[in-house]
Amino acid sequence: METLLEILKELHPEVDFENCDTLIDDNVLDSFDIITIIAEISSEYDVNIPAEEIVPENFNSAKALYALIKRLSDE
Amino acid sequence: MLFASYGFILFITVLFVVYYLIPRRHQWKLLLGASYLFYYFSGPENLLYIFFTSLSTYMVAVKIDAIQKNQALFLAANSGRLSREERKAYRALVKSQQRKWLLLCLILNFGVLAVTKYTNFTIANINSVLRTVGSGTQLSFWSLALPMGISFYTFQTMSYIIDVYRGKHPAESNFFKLALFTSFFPQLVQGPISRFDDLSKTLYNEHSFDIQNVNRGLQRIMWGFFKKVVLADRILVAVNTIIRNPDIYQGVFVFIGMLFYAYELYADFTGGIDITIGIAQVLGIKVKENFKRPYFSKSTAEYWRRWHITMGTWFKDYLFYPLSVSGPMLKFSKFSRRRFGDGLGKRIPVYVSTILVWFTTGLWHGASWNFIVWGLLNGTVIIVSLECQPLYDWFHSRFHVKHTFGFRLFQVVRTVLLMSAIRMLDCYRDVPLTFRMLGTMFTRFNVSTLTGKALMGLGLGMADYMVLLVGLVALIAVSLLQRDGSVRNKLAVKPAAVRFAVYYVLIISILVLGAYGMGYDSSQFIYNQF
Amino acid sequence: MKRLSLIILLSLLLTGCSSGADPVSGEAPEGAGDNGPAGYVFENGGVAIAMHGEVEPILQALGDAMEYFEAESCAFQGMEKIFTYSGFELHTYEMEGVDFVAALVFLDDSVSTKEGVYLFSGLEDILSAYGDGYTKTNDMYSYDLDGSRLSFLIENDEVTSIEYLAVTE
Amino acid sequence: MFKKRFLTAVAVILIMTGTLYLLERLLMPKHVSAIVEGSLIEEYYKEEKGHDVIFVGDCEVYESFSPITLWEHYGITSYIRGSAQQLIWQSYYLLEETLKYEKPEVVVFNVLAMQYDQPQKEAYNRMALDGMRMSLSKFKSIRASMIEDEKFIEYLFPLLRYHSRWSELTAEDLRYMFRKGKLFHNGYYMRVDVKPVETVPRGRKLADYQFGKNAYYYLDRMVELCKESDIELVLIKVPSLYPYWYDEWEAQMEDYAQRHGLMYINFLELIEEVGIDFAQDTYDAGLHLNVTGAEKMSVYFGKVLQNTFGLEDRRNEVDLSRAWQQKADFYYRMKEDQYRELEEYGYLKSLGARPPESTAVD
Repeated sequence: METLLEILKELHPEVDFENCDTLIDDNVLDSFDIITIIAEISSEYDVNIPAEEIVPENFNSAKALYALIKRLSDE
Repeated sequence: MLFASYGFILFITVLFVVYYLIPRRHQWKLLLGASYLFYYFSGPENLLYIFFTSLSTYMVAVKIDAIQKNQALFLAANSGRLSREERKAYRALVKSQQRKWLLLCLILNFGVLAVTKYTNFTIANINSVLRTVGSGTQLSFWSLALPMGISFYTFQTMSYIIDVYRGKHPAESNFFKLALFTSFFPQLVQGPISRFDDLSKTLYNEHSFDIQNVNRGLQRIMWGFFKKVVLADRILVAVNTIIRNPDIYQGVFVFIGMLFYAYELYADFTGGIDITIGIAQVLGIKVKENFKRPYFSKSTAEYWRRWHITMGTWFKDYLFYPLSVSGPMLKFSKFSRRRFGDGLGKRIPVYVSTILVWFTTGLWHGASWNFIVWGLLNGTVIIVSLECQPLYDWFHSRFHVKHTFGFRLFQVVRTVLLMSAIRMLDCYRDVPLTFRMLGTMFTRFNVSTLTGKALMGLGLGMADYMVLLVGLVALIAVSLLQRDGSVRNKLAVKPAAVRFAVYYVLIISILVLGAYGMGYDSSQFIYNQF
Repeated sequence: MKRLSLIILLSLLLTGCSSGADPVSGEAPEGAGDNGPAGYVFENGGVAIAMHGEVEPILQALGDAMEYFEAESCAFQGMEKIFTYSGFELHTYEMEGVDFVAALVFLDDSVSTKEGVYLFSGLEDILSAYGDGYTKTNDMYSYDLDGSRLSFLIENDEVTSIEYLAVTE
Repeated sequence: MFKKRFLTAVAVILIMTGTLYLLERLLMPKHVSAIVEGSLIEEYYKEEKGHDVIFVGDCEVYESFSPITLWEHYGITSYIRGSAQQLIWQSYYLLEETLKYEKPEVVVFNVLAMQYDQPQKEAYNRMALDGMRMSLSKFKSIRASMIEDEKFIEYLFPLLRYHSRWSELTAEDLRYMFRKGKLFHNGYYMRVDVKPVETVPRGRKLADYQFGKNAYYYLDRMVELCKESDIELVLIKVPSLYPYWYDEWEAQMEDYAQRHGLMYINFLELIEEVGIDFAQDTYDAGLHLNVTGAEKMSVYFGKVLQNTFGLEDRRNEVDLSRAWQQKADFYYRMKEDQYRELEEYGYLKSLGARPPESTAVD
């Protein structure tokens, strides 16, 4: 979780990622950010997030995103 | 059949009446019949194409679904016996089976689109290459008509099949329902490009007559006709005069033509979408919005989140993301970061995807270099503005204007002008001419040539300009009102007399001021052939 | 809206704005860009007369007509004018108050087409000058080119009528 | 509550249709000055019916015969149902419609229209059709007349056609919204000005002189219709020098008349007998006759009609005489007015004629 938050913070230092759960709905993250995040996750966690998982539910909060990473690495 | 035709108005009138008279469980079947009838009017041979797309997509979706169900059954039956690795391997096997089917479906349908839309473009390019190398042989063009709306319905059904593959929703088991999703006539002409999980929520339901809903739908239809018939078709005359005579109209007139075309395109396209969504609303069906006051955007990226929204999200979900997160791309990303460092190296892969997506978007708009260059320019503008971000940050740290009205206005005007300038590629005959003409805006910008007489020479009279001015004020006023909620909601709480007056004024203006009938060029919706 | 010039009207007949772009960029369609006369053109004493061309400058160049006749069509739907010069007749039509060339009719064999066909030439002269891309109505051989039609009438193996005609469509 | 809603709905519909009706009246061309020819067809409905002779055809008929003269010389009542470049099917359907109102003894058709086998021009279609009352004949005529891009519904609701005139409206449109004065004399369009014939262009050679199938089809139907109704049909060609009337056309008409046992008169061959003087009797150098020409034609043709078909002299019918006296008064008043206008301006300004100097060759 810490690594993930670091990745996110690096992109948008001004956002409170611990508590925000409308990252997509409020246009905090745009498509470029999402791609960058996915690339980072790929190198940090060795988990590839497929395109079908790029839905608001998975990217609206850091928690959700972390849950996604866990689920994918379990499978 | 075009929206702005007597035949179409008769068609929807009859449909509306019959729709609410028949038993409700048959309503969606009526829509299917009406959609095929509508399509029949556009050319009977076109029915074959849309039927093929519906059938192939239906069958593949059912197949993919069946494989999915088998997998679930197998896994459940062998729940204790398989190790985690074995399960994983089994899943991968199933996925690859499904992928084969998906690819088949995509290749078949995009193949039809490619052949009908791009064959002659390809031949023309081969021919010009042949000419350049001095070969005497020339390939002859195919006489293949582009089926109406094929770009739209192909994209719509392909989003469906991909979503089934991704497990977003199950396959539709009733072929006729899928056929309706493919051919739903109001959006066949120019979108929006709907998603199955969204449209199916209301498309097949039983709808009882709801006067509120019907009223609002009709209001929206009329507003759409007003924009299209009174404004867009009127200003089109002046636009055409300018762009068809590039030898005469240069410099300041290119600028005028650019503004007029921006007006025309907005009124025509959003008007058409209003008609589409309005028709659906009368039928009790909810179609996704396609525009969100695009000319109020402060940047190109924002503009493309607000203009032709369903197309933008389609490219994002089904091309940009898959491309960006694909194995090769992630590998390239790692390579790039090693090579160019953490800053630029991180962005380069995203830019590569962006350019590819915009190339495709341009190609989708039309089989010509004009559109390809247009798409690439859009991508370039977006990338350049991202690369300039540090510059902006520096500027804003020095000057605290970011939140002033003046600065935001500047951003909006800049974005609209930039988008409109790039849009001129729609208009001029070829790419070099477009750039030459845009160039004259800087080299021969002579305001003194812009006399009243010259404006009258564009094919519009004083009265026409007055109508366009009043129309512009109305468009801006409605957009401003929309910022805090639907204009029709606000209208609904007004007294009946006010509501009637709005209807009255709209109907009379459309009938009297509309640029339709003999003596007017019957112009098609601009997006019709895309 | 009524003040459209002829050029614009004609160009309106082309495709709509969006599809106006030529499929292949970098290659101008034939004849686009230059405003030279299109179709079959008649030349007399250095004056080129193209169908649908504006009449005023042509008349200036040709000088006074030998004879002049005008026919107001019923209910003011435009004046047809006929100017007779040595060897040919020039017919005009009117649009938005401007006269344009409607037809040019040969009167005798003192004039010829640019490609060298005279009245009383033979059919073979026509075919060698214009090829076999004609349409034949009875004994009239007509060639169409870019809004103009050139017709020859053959009677007793001789050309007895040569006409240039402005075609609208 | 229900009653209130119902009443509101009725009121809304009434206001809407009422506005549309008013707009349509306002926006339709009035044809009371300049292009008055557009008003020819509609004047018929205001007339007392029961004419002995009905003329149908194009400008050549409404400029070549004066019903007033026919009445004054022979006591023949007649009406001209003609309009500018009226095509043969338009003439046929006008005749079909006319026969629902009355049954004349003789119908006269001018054959110049045989040259057109296909619809020609929207403006002429409108002048021929807009004035007709709604009827099956009108619908059939519309269907036969429409050129490409014309829409049937735009004839049913002319507002759809003329809506763009809103920016060109004049006081005239308001003044004549509901009522127009009489402009014609039983379908005769009077012109007193003179423009002598100087030259007449020779006819250009045609590839095909054969009249079209469609034109013959309607001529056959006209013959049929008259036969069924027991009406004598007379074919004529009035003595206009242009458009050129070809010998090949003449031969076809002579042959047709003979085969069907019809009377056919080509007045081009009778110019001297009728007494037409093309230095005096035409207002546009030989295309159309003026009032002196039309009166000469009427005197001559009335005699033919009387002798051939034994049309009665009805001048002794008191009511009829009184009615025709009024018509004659109107006729002579207009003649005087036109001569006065001619004196004053040198040309008939109110009828849209061009001043003589503007037509000269430079």
